[in-house]
Amino acid sequence: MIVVDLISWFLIIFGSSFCVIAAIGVLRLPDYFSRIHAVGILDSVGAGALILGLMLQAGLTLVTIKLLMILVIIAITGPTATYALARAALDSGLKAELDEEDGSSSS
Amino acid sequence: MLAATAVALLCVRGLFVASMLTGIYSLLSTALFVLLDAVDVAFTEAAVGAGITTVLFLAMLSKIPSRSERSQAFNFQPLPFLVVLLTGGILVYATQDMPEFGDPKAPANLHVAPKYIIESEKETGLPNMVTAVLASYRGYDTLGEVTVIFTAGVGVLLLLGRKRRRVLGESVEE
Amino acid sequence: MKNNFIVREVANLFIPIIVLFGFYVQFHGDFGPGGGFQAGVIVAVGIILYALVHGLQKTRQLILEVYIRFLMAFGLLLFAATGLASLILGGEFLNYSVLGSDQLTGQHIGIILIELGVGITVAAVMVAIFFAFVGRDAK
Amino acid sequence: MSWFSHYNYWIVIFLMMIGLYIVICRDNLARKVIGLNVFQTSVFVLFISIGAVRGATAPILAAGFTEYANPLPHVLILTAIVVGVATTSLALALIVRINEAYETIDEDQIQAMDSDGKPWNI
Amino acid sequence: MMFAVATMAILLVIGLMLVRAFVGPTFVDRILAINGVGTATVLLIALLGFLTSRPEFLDIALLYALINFVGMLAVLKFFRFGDLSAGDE
Repeated sequence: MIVVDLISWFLIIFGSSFCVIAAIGVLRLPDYFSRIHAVGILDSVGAGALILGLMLQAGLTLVTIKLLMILVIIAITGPTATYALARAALDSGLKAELDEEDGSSSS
Repeated sequence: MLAATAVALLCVRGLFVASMLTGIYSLLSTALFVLLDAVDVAFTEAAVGAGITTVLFLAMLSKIPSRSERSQAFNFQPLPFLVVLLTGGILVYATQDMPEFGDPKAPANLHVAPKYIIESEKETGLPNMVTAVLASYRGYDTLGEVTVIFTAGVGVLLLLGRKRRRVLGESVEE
Repeated sequence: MKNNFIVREVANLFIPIIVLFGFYVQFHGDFGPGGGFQAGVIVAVGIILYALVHGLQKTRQLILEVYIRFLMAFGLLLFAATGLASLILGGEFLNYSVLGSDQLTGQHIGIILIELGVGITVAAVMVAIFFAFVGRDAK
Repeated sequence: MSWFSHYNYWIVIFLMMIGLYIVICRDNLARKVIGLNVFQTSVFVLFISIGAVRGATAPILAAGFTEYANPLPHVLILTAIVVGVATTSLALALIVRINEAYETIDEDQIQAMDSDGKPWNI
Repeated sequence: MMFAVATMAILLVIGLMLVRAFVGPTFVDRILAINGVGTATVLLIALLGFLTSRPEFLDIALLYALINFVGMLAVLKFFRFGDLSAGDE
């Protein structure tokens, strides 16, 4: 049991540290299209590792099933939302409605 | 953090951005309600604040022309600020008589709440006290609330449901 | 979303999940968090997602507005009828203890009926409001 | 009883002041609705924080817990949120109609139009 | 104990994202940051459920994960078409 605890704690710390890294990335990266990558980290590694850690912590109950559902939902909606965002930005960027700093350095 | 969002809501310029920030605002209040053990309330706030309110605001914004938002910066008006500050000061003074935060002996927690907590399981057989109180003990209240919602829906349908007709160049309704 | 394949498919995947989750909240509300208000809002959000992705025209053909208006009143009337039934069966208005054979079953039946009424009304009103807003021809 | 033990009320009052200020100062009617929402949320927080009990848990019966938060404010706020969204939608519907009638949603311009003696064409 | 550390980290994430949402130079920046805040709040609610040792309340996080997506799609549709009633054809 102590091994499972250790793994879950490691996963929780790992996931939350990746979340912090993603947030710093969103804050610091220079333009929009690179910020999308930072949010990708938050959606995939951060949320994934954190929820896996919580699943190990919860044991095999209904809680685990719900956590699994949350994980699946985040894993599907996150990339979809990011894709739609990038698409919207690209479309409006092509119409030159965006700021100059976007699109100039990324494309 | 909630307060910071509210300040930003005050200062932000475009209506579109403001309506998105209301989404964040309700989201943070959801987290706050979870922290304060109000699970059902957090549930409602999550469903309503993120989904319905944002969508309705956007639908409203798509019906009004964007030029009607004068691109005014945040202009500081001293007299209303003074009034608001005065009100806040009086209220802060008044809180000195209020019970402490989380005090189990507060008057609000002594009157009928222990009865609900102890007896709702026995009398209704439901583990969720909020549902028990909502549907059984305070059924009249809930009936009234549902009536209010129904009335609001009818009102919106009356206001917006008809197709607009134009008579002699003027927009004439009903 | 116009000609946006991925978003449309993912939304098609999620609409039944959202509505199913709404029904789960509706009927599980006695034991966990949730109840009629939340369930109604969630079901309405599912329908709104359909309208967002497939357009209002298609949604209106799918869900006729006559039904929505009927359901708006039906939920409220179900609520009131539950109260009246307990009144007729010898209790007070909205005292469900007389609905079942003993007090607990009576309360349970009454609470389920009332939550159902609340849920139907809230969902119908939210969908009706959304249709009224979006269907209004823009200026 | 320390000086800091009322901080929940201070947060509520701060939010309420912001909401009130938005309602008073902003001319845009949609802004006013947002301000009303902020005000509303402050009232929600006030009720919930009154009902919170230190060391208690959420009011759903479970094994091993004896202290529960006060369920009554939760019920009141639960209904208040849904009623709040219904009234908000009503206010937004009114804004749409005002915009159709006056071509603006700015309060000053609407009042200027009314005082001009121009007939209402609603 | 670990839950507390992780909760603090998620709160920090939400704070940083909010800064980006407030200063974001373009609309899409703000929408991106708001999406991030939504995901972080799902995690925060799940963690809070564990922190108060009542992990049954994951329903809220589940609901939020679903609703956040709908709100995001609505915002994006408004951003691209300026109208929510646009059809599919």
